[in-house]
Amino acid sequence: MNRLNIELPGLKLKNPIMPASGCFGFGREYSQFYDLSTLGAIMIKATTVEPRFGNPTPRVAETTAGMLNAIGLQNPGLEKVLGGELPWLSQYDVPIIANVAGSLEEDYVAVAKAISKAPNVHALELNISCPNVKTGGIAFGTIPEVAKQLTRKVKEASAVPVYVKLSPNVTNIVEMAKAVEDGGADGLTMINTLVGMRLDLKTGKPILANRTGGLSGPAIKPVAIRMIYEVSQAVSIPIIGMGGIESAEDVIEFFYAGASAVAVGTANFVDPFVCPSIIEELPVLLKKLGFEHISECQGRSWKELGQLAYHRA
Amino acid sequence: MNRLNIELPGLKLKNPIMPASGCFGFGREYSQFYDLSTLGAIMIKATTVEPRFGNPTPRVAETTAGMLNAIGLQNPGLEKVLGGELPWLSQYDVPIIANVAGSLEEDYVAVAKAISKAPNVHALELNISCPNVKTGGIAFGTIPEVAKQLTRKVKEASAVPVYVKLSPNVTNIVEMAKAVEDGGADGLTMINTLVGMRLDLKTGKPILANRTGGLSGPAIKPVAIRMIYEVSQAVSIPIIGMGGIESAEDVIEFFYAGASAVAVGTANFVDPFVCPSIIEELPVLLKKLGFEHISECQGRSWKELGQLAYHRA
Amino acid sequence: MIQKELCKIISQREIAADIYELTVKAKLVNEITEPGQFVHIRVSKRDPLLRRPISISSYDKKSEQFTMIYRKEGKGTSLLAELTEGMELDILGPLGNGFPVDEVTKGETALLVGGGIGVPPLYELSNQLTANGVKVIQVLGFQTESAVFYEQEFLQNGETFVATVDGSYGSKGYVTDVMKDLHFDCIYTCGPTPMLRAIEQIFSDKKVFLSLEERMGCGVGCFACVCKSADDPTGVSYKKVCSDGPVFRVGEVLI
Amino acid sequence: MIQKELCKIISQREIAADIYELTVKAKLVNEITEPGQFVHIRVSKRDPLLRRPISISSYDKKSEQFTMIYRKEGKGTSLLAELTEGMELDILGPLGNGFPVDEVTKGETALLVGGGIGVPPLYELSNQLTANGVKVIQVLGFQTESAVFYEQEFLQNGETFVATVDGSYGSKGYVTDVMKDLHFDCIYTCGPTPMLRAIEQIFSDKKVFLSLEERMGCGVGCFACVCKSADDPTGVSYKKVCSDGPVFRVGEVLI
Ligand SMILES: Cc1cc2nc3c(=O)[nH]c(=O)nc-3n(C[C@H](O)[C@H](O)[C@H](O)COP(=O)(O)OP(=O)(O)OC[C@H]3O[C@@H](n4cnc5c(N)ncnc54)[C@H](O)[C@@H]3O)c2cc1C
Ligand SMILES: Cc1cc2nc3c(=O)[nH]c(=O)nc-3n(C[C@H](O)[C@H](O)[C@H](O)COP(=O)(O)OP(=O)(O)OC[C@H]3O[C@@H](n4cnc5c(N)ncnc54)[C@H](O)[C@@H]3O)c2cc1C
Ligand SMILES: Cc1cc2nc3c(=O)[nH]c(=O)nc-3n(C[C@H](O)[C@H](O)[C@H](O)COP(=O)(O)O)c2cc1C
Ligand SMILES: Cc1cc2nc3c(=O)[nH]c(=O)nc-3n(C[C@H](O)[C@H](O)[C@H](O)COP(=O)(O)O)c2cc1C
Ligand code: FES
Ligand code: FES
Repeated sequence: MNRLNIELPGLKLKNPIMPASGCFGFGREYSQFYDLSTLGAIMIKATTVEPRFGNPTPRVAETTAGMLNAIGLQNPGLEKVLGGELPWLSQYDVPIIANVAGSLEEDYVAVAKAISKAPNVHALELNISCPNVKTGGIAFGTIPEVAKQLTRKVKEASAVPVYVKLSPNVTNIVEMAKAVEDGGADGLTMINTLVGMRLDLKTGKPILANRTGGLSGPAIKPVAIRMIYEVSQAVSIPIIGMGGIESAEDVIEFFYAGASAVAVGTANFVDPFVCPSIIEELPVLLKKLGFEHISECQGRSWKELGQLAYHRA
Repeated sequence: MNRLNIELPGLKLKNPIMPASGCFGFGREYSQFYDLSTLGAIMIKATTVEPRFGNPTPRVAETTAGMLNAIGLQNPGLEKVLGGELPWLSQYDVPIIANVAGSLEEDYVAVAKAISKAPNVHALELNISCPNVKTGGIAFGTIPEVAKQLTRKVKEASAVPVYVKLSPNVTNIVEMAKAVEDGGADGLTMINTLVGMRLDLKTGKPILANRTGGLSGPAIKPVAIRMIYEVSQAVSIPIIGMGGIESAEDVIEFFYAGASAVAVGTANFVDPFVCPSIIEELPVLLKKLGFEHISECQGRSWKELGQLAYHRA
Repeated sequence: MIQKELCKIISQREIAADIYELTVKAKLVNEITEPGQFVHIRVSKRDPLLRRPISISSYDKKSEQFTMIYRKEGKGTSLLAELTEGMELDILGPLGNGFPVDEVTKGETALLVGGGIGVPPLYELSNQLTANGVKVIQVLGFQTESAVFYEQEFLQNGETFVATVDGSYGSKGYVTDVMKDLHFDCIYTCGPTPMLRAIEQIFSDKKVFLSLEERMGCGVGCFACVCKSADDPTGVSYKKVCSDGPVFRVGEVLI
Repeated sequence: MIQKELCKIISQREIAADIYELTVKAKLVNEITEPGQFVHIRVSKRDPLLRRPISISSYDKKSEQFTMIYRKEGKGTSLLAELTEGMELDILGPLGNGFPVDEVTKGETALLVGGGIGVPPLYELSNQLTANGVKVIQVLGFQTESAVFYEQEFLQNGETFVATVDGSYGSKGYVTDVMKDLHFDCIYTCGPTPMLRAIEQIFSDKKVFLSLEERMGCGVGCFACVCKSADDPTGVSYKKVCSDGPVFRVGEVLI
């Protein structure tokens, strides 16, 4: 019995588990560990029109049950991603979700237009929420009207469905979600990192050269769950959930909250085998909990019995 | 040598360590463990005009390196606090910071007016950031103009300096801080809890009866540090910092970020002796780091050498 | 006075499926006033963050030792189960009130009703009542045979009925099924809330003391564990399970 | 191939003040290709969250063991220091490249320069060069006498100079003070960045291999640990310390 297959706009997934953008590069490193075709999908590192070096180092700092990063969207640029990374990935039977970033609307549009035509790119993830770049990002991710406008433009340019990645650093996440849904988003991915900082006990200065960074890992899971719970009730497009997922139990919790698939970020750094491990454990856990299929978990935290795909006795 | 004494508007503190509001009741329980006069100050549980029962239970849920609470401002009401709790506390040589809450502007004003006249109340903490009450709170804590207006009204009513407690659940914390500074706040306290949620693996439902709750503990420390770092550079009133403090090292990090005193919340639940322990360890750590006085740490993360109270060689 | 103490583990053993009996050396036993009080245990430096409430199942002031019985359940109790003799444990306690032993006197009969991990705190109570010359009858409910523990220990103090939900041991069904036919002057009970509610309903005319469970924060005063006073169901009166309880007289609080 | 393996601890001992030598049994030694590679250690289930990079200081494929030497520093290494023989450790490795042993040949002289916890990876290098018939001269810098370790071990392979910053042992000062008077064909060095920078400046005309440190995330590909290619200082070319390094030829990257 396949308890894990899921269909989402543009995506036919063997299972709903994928590495989160920026936590898996373009897959090459992790292909040393296991067959990438095991994965539901791969969210590749953000791509911008031009190559970017990103921020100075140190770029990571550990915090309690989490980590801060300020990579700054380092990537080889659109041309190399199209010419090198995506063709390399096409040897695997796994849909790619391409994370699209930029500073100006036209950058986003240019990347979206080109990258969405790559044969193995089945969807875009519009990154309007990177906390580590000084220009562009912030307004796109925090002002509903601006986010909506950008979504519309990218949607027009894209040959595949567009998922918009929401920032948790906002007063009203529901408002942002509705705005991008209005803008034509086919789905949402959430959450990106919370802005945080750590200071060095000896020098008093920030550990990250960029000073602030994005907080990820188990520490932020309760915030992610809350936001997905709120947003999934307010929109009618699916959500790919992320933020601190480490285990099959966590995956179920995200589905209960309202996610229809999930991505695993920081946990890859701790255990490079975390994604295949979860994919293996999930059916066992589902069975133990009495579910025939993972979709039965979706939205269980707020759905009335009648709305549920399946009722347990 | 006293390395810890600090003066803030309305407050002459033996040391800058105080229990955070809601994590220490009105001090009675903790007086079983140690002499409350050891503390720099006490931030008492939120007081409202009328007694409140608060939310249904369960009201707490644990998360990785943190906890969610949805107490819902349970308190015996202004009359009992004035007649019972504050007089009881007056046996201790410790200034009280009274946390003031409400649903309407006039509630806040009424509590502020009355409670600020109690002889041992040396300052107010205006709670515009409780995530666990459905009415009032939210707008006061997230719309700058509304927060400013409320601050002004409370400031007019209060016989002692007013510190405003900021919510981290906003897009732009600096804007909120500046607004309440404009409104006449004498200081800021930050951060209150992040809104979060946890779901039960078996039922799929939220563990908290209130569904969402406020996330506190070590998990949120990087967010607190970042916000204090940003706000302390933008305002000229002092900040009492909080969010995940457990140790003397954490206290120094908050001072580096820009805090001028700190409060300890969740850590009291883990170790009821945490405040006196920190007070004991802090001078030793300061000496080890080469500081004569804790004030020398303040703002070190962003101050130029010339701005620092003290330069190390 | 509540103490925070690093207590040395004297012994730990599994006495039924996932049920552990843990004995520690602790000066804080000298502060215990009644059977049914509990302690708050820090099982880890950081993960899990919060302490875990566990009842004192028996204690001995002479040897300064006390025993707890717990079910390995989630993260905290699983870590606890890994500890072995000689290790140290950070314990806060004793907390709360306990069962009022003086409510039954010599010659009277007390009915002690425990469900699952509600059974442990009744053991010290049973010992003390017996020592006071009170006749004890004990009804212990478990899920299934493998979960049954301490039957022999209770039997030494008096008649003991065991019920299992699946009927694999003792009588099949709930403790309330067994209780109906018994005669007694007072009930002391601890167990899952549905069981307590059933007992409250059926025996509301009797003298009943219930020990409650609620999710806790601090164990002393954070308002996490409150319940409503029964005489003010829509009002603001409350009791804290951790310090006013965990034991309440029937009708004192809403459960 | 990089392996993730639960490795049994063979021995752990403190060999200088806060300096520990840890030997584990690990199949992954069979994947080691050069001295100077490192491993990524998970010291705890949850706190700290991230792995810790530690160099392989020596290994033996026959017995499938390797040794690490580390300084007890912060949270991670403090937890590591608590482990004892027989316990298991989650290790990812071998990671990165190592020192190119073939860059000096029989009869030539290699200068190995280590600072503090930069000393360990040089030990296996010293052994392998010596086995190849290369003459090794070794300069080891430490803060103070109590921090000195492995002097005897290095002495067995060749001339060894020790310098301490406070002059409490060996010559007073920095390794660069000692290096000036020596003759050699190639430098291999590992230590604090200021030391590496000084060596790079003074010996820019020589063949020099530097082993760098950078804060790491994954240890394979998250872009946490990059440095700029020296030939493109304002551009986007980069090297990853974890996989392209940690060893670089002088002038290859900006340090
Ligand atoms: C006054 C009191 C006395 C108790 N005495 C005993 C005893 O003698 N033996 C025993 O086995 N159990 C007892 N319990 C229940 C015990 O506290 C929980 O089983 C335990 O906390 C579960 O922790 P965990 O980490 O294994 O589970 P998790 O599910 O991982 O715990 C997560 C969180 O929920 C809380 N929690 C989970 N279950 C309960 C519960 N039933 N009541 C209160 N909080 C809970 C935990 O404390 C923790 O904060 C008692 C509870 C209370 C309130
Ligand atoms: C390739 C490589 C090889 C190394 N080999 C050794 C060795 O053989 N022996 C040894 O003692 N040390 C070595 N180090 C340094 C060692 O990794 C750090 O001392 C250790 O991570 C400190 O962890 P902590 O938890 O004790 O300190 P904390 O300060 O608590 O660590 C906090 C965080 O900072 C990181 N960090 C702290 N110091 C360093 C550092 N110097 N370099 C990189 N990250 C750091 C930690 O990994 C962690 O993420 C090596 C570092 C690298 C990059
Ligand atoms: C090192 C690192 C790099 C990241 N880079 C990106 C990125 O390029 N684009 C993006 O949309 N999100 C990026 N993220 C955010 C993650 O995709 C994810 O949203 C976040 O880390 C929360 O998930 P986690 O807690 O499982 O890590 C990055 C996260 C980390 C830790
Ligand atoms: C159980 C609990 C109750 C709280 N009640 C209040 C309150 O009444 N008023 C208030 O301003 N903050 C309240 N807070 C927030 C704390 O004062 C503090 O801002 C927050 O917990 C972050 O600090 P910490 O991580 O050290 O706990 C409460 C926090 C907790 C955990
Ligand atoms: S647990 Fe905090 S008041 Fe009872
Ligand atoms: S540590 Fe992640 S790329 Fe090097």
